[in-house]
Amino acid sequence: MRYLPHTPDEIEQMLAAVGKRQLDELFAHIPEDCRYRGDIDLPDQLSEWDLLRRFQDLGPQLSLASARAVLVGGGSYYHFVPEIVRSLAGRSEFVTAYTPYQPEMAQGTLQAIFEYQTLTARLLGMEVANASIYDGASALAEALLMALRLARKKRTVAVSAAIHPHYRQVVRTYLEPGGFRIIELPLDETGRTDLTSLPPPDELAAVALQSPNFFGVIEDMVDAAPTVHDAGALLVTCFTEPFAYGLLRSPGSCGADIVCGEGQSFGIAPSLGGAGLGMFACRMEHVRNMPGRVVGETVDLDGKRGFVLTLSTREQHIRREKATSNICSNQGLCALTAAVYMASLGGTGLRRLAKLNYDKAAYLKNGLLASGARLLYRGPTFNEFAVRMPAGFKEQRRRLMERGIVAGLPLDGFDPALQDAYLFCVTETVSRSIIDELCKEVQS
Amino acid sequence: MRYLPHTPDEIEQMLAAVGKRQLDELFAHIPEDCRYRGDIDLPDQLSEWDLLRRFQDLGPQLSLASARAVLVGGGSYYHFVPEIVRSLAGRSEFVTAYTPYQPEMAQGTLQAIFEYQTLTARLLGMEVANASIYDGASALAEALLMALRLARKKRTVAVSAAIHPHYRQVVRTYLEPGGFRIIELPLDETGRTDLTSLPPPDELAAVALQSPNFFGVIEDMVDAAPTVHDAGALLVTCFTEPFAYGLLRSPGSCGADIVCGEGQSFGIAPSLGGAGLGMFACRMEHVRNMPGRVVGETVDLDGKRGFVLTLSTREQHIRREKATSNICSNQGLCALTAAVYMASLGGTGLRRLAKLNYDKAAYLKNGLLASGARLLYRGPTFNEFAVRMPAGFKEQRRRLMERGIVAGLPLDGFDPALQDAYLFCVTETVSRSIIDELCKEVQS
Amino acid sequence: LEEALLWEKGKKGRSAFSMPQQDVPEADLDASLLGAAPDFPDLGEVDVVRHYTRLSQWNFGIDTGLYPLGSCTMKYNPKINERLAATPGIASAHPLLPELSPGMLRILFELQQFLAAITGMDAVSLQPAAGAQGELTAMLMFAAYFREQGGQRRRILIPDTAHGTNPASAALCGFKPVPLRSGPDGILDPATVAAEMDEQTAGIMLTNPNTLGLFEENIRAITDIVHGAGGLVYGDGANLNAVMGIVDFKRCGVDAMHLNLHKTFSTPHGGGGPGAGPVCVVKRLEPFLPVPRIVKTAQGYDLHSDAPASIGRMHAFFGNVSVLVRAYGYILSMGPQFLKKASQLAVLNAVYVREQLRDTLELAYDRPSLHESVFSDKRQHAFKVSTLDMAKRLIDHGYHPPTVYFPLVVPGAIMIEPTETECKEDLDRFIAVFKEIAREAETDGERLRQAPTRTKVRRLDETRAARTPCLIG
Amino acid sequence: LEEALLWEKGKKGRSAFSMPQQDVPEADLDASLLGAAPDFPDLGEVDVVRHYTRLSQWNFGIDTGLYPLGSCTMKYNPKINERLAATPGIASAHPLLPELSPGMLRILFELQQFLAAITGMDAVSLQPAAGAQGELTAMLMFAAYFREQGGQRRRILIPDTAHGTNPASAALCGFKPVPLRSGPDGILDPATVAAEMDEQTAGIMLTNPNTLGLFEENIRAITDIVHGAGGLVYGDGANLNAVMGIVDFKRCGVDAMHLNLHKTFSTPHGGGGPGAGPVCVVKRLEPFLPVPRIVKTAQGYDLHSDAPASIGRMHAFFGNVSVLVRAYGYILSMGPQFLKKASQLAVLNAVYVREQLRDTLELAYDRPSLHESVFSDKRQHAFKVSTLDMAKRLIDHGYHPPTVYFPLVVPGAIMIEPTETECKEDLDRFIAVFKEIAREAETDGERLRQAPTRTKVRRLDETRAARTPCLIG
Repeated sequence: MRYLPHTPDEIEQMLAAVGKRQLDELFAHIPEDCRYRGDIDLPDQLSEWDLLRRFQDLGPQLSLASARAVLVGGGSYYHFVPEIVRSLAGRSEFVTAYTPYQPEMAQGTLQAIFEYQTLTARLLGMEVANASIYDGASALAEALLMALRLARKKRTVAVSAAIHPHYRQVVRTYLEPGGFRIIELPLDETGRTDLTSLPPPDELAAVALQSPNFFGVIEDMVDAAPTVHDAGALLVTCFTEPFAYGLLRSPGSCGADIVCGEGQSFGIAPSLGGAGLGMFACRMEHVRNMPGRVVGETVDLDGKRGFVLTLSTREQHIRREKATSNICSNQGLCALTAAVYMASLGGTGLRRLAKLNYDKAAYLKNGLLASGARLLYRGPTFNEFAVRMPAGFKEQRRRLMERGIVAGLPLDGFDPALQDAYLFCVTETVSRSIIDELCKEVQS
Repeated sequence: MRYLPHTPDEIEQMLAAVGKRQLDELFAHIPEDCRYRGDIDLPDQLSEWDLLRRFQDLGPQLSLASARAVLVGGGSYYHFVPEIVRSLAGRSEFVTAYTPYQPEMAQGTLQAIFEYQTLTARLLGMEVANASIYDGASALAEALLMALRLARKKRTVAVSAAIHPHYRQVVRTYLEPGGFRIIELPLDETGRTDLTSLPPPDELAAVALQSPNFFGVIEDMVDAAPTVHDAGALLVTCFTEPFAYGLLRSPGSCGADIVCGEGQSFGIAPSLGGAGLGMFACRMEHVRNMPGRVVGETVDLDGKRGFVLTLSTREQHIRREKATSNICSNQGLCALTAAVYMASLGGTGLRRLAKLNYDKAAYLKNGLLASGARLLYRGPTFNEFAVRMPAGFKEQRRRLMERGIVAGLPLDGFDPALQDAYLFCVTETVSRSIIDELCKEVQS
Repeated sequence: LEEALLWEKGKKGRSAFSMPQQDVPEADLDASLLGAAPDFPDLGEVDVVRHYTRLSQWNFGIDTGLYPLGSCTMKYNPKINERLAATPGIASAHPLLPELSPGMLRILFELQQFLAAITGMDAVSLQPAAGAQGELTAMLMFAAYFREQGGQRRRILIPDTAHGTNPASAALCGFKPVPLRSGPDGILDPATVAAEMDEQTAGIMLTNPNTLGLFEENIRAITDIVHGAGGLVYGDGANLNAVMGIVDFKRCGVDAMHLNLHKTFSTPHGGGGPGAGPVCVVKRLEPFLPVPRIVKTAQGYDLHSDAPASIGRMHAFFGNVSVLVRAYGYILSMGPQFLKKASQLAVLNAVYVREQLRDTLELAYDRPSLHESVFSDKRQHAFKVSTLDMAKRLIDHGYHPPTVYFPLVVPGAIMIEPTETECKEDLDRFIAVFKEIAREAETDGERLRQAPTRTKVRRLDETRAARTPCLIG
Repeated sequence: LEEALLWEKGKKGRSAFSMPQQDVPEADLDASLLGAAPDFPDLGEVDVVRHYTRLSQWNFGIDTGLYPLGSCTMKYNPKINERLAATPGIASAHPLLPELSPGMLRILFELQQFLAAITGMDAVSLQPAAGAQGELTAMLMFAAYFREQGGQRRRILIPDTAHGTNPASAALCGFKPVPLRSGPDGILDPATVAAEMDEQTAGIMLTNPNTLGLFEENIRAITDIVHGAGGLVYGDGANLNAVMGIVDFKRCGVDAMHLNLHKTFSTPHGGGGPGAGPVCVVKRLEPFLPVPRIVKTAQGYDLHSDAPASIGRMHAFFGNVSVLVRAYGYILSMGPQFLKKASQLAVLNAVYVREQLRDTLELAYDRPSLHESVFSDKRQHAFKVSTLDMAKRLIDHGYHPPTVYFPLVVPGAIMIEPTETECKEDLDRFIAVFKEIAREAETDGERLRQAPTRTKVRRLDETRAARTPCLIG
């Protein structure tokens, strides 16, 4: 076996050196009634070539690879990824390193993550960002737990009904055993969250909004922040499409206290929704309550700049059950990938590409409205929007699918009331001709 | 343009620093009548994404990618390439380096090539190998030129008719302007070269054989060497399939003086026949007449082992027109790839894999003979052999092609007398079930 | 050589991105929504390539050399699995369109089966994105189980040899961790468990093999005690690499356990992640597993969310699928035979190193150990040389240091886990170097205290980093 | 850190290769044919990965930093082209089954057209595998042309500023090189050509821009002289990167020229190859181009070998196709506009460096230069510091040295070609470092003579390597 370097001779020599005759003897102290009986019930070993073939045989089933355009987002987005992102983030020194516990041997990872934190904070308009956590959903759950820690005795959080349904489910999973109360805030007719009836200030720890929200609508965070703060709560905002902040006001500049979300759009393949990237940022005053790893700048014995994991007093091996959270890793390689991607775009590039997403989505939205679709909500949107489609669209969608165009995500799976409603997403990967083809089909 | 880092401001600053106002002024001294008129007639710039799409659109035309098995060799072979070969040889420090003129900055390339030379010499049973030259064909031409240099006044070489026809063409191209005489040696009924009527010793500089030859037949080099030497000539042997020497006696051990051939089989993609790898080895006494680069071991100021390009007195920048050849590069990355591949196999692995090639080819050969095919030559073969196929095979081959099996190479394109003759190649990539399917079709 | 920070480079207007054509008209946006362009540096493609190429050169990975971090299982990460994960059909699968990627569900379903077979457990969820989230998932299931049983239990037992995240994970689910001392032989005494286990106690979190590399030989007695009091047993599977095909966790009495695919199943650590921490449970806990579950149907594979007892969703989608795919590839490459062999050789390597170093370093517990062994710096105290000094000196010799100062039960701990992918020569060289360092400690301690000297930076001031945090540039 | 040679590692019986199943019966082989198994070391996958990973770390590439090797055009190699060349349909194309890969012939045909458009020439062959083979191809065509003309010519003129391989390539075709001295201004005087050109002379081999980075401004007069005597003009296109879209070589009077795709068209140099050296010719030389030629037909693309005047075949198949594909991708990425821009900026960068260093180093020829400039160490002689010392000292600063001691017409030459892909900051830093080195030369020459000190090895004994060659281990 090519991964196991031991020759039979060597095994014998090593066994002799440790005073054993057989490999089994190494396990002699394991009680009989704990033992595995028989062989593991697994398929036989495959050669590298048979393994490749097995994946190729799955190929025909893996049809999205050959789609001409996928106009679906909903938390996982198709964006162009420059080849340099793949090749740089794939360098084996990055890929095969462990958590940088020995900083002298890991300045590459550490500087890259420090840069990731900085770019993330700048993007979100926040003072500090962590080294990333699992995904957008757990980031939101951790953000609310953090807000509850900061608010000490308050035990209620209010969560917009327009936050991605899966994220709300994860929040419920994380918060329920602690006995916290979760209130769901309804939407107004524009598709924005209605903040007119928040619970009383002595109960409410935080209000969570998503912008652009699940229906693509951009929340009015400038208005929301004072309302939430007046209600004695922290404003937690999340996102599934970080590209939006290439164009829109950053949550930080609107007054958000904690900002988190999913960073998959930044150079990471959808891969059925994982591995993703939980981006997480907050204000400096709250940094010691922030969950997750963080990298800081320091100096070495000669006064030379260097980077280390820091603020680990928050972490598990020191405070154990009093830790800010149980997270003791980050999505390191995904964070690095996002950093390379952000660096490749630059500020100018990100703005242009975000605007192009916006323009293309607007073009489709106009086209669909002209073809008989109706907006589900009339609030402003970025690169996603929800519409009720005319009768017959189901069949049209099937036909488009046959031509390699995946035309929107049906929303009735999320809410039976949303029959005929579809969530469309248009990124830079969708050309005008595809959009025209789609609209023409709808008009037919 | 992402490859051009200059901003308009910087261009202005730099122009100012060199006393110009516009880029055009940098070319003011170029005479008008040498100037390019108008814009270059090329397609407009493509974005990274359009470029990818253009290659994908070529995809449907590039059908070999999806073949189930290609039973064709003839100088370009399909072998399994471990993923580590791709990923290691693809490391950008290897890929983007220049010729190692500054050895202190290129010990990686230099050690790898030194190791390549060593493995090559060991494989071929020779005393010394160079750092590689263009391909198998030009390697043979250079080998014959080298033999002519060594033989001084002799001006004739004899070349087996069973050497790859393209190689013989390249030899002709290289030797003709020098006025050298090329004699073609016929084959006997076993498919081996007939050496019974060589030209007189005072004319003959070298005899060139290929083994296994173009028809797959293994030459009897043990017998050939004394015959050639008795004729006062050097024995030059070449190959298109280096795998053969994992199993067969090496040319060096049979008495060859110069050995060369194509190393594509060692981890290099066919890519329509290039880039390939001209492997080249000789006896130490002739090393100063050997063409091409060579890396040697030496020591640094502290006596530490290191590697440099050496014997450059043979090269062009010193001897100019008296150089051993005009070659001043090697197929560096291909040689490195081959070295990684050989290292991955090891001696034990190469032997086993070569044997498997042999066994599979024998299995097909037996199957075809049982199905009505007749051998073109009855000499022993390695992983290729030529047969005359029964009537109707043309149509059977078409049907197999539709099922993704490319069944042999028609030989009538090389020689109209070889109507109905096909050259089959079976490597480890062809499974028994494919061979059975092929034979069944032929029997049908 | 130095490399500036990203924003110390670049020039406004450069770009490393190939901007697609503006093939649609520009659309207006309400000015009140418009933000300033992000304050990112603009870099050319060459800038970006060189920046990260240089950064990578300051990193040490498995591909660079021996990385004997105890409890981290730094084994070789096969390159072929990187290629499999990049398969277009896998990389492009959309999580809300699984019907367009049925092959993906098949991979996940089969991987669940594989992990169940390897551990001996009955059912598996792949959602947890890391070991710590796997622990959390299991603890959430314990809480849900007792909720359903009608009697919420508040205490949970955690030995001092457990992994560091165990208490935090338990606390998140409302459990109060009750620390248990391991015995003088480094393993847990059933009597200690019996003394604390009661009807208010949810159960125990056991790392087995534990973080001393020792098998908890009394596990059957312990799990009987816990089960006898109506409790549940959680097994931290971080050290599974020692016992594949050797220990059956269900037979041991474990009710739920998490695995670290990035340890045992060789997916790369990526400088801190992404990992994957699937949870395996016995039948009676299956109803509590996260949703959606992947089920096999007559037509193929489907998602199933109708599970009223489920703790709910742990991940926005299906977990770190790109990691799961690599583990799937690894398991298929190894097959049952070589997985077991891997465990045997991992233990052989660890025991070999232990025996070769036992005269050099103080062995914390002198009894049969498995995949790792724990030493201390006790013998070096006389020379004012600490574990940290020896660790840093290893760096100068081109080795990544072992895990140090963990587990906490061993003062100045040095925890060495070579894994099975290291060959004897390399271990012998490492052992020789460690012996040399120990000699150096006696004769030239200052040299160790100044180490490392061959790295880009010398020892870094971690106190300063924590006292006056500078977290963004 | 050291890394042993391959055969100093490993252990018989290890393997890094996944051996396919023996699914057919073993076949006998005549014992007289059977050889011993090759004496290769047996290594595991980890061994191989670490070996080459470490080796790679001792290499400097374009991705590592500035590589201003004059006459080598070390520009950035776009990563996307690596991916294009690895496209399965391209990598798996079989050279004897082109009918199964018609897309490949289309790529090659279009690339020929692109190269013709860029140079202004009429027809192209892509077969030559390197620049030197391109030269050889052109010289073979010259020989064939004169053979057909009925009068073989034996002499060929080669200026001292030509590339080093020119004389060897000519000699291989039976031509006797006649060296021409360039004028005091670094370019060729038409009178020098007229004095040597006659009816026995096949023509001239001209590198333009020449190896001093100067445009041969008298080229029209020179080519007229050569053509007037019935000769042909060969242009070495190694320096095309300076003049794309600026110079039309056919208008200059060039009859045949080769290009270096690995220079101008940015395919990676791979530590010495593979490169590609296509040949472009004017109409009247087209019949002599190598076969097979790729032709466009009504149905698509086809191969054409029926060309009686052709010199024959230069390559077993179609040349270094995997390199050609990358160049094709590069040209399409750049388009006409940015190819020209690349030349303009390449010249701007070179001229900028020249002007900033003119007070530091002795400029060999003070006249308008293009993509590279040549200095000498004349001013440093006083301090016993040579070109080599300064070059080696640059290494300590993380730069690859320029080309040194070439061209031969300039003693102690230092030939700097930054290329267009370097940005101003990086050039400024390089300039500052070079100035510092020049100061150091005055005050601390020994430091330069000891350089480099930060590399894996110090200066190597090249004499010993050549005197007692050790070429295999």
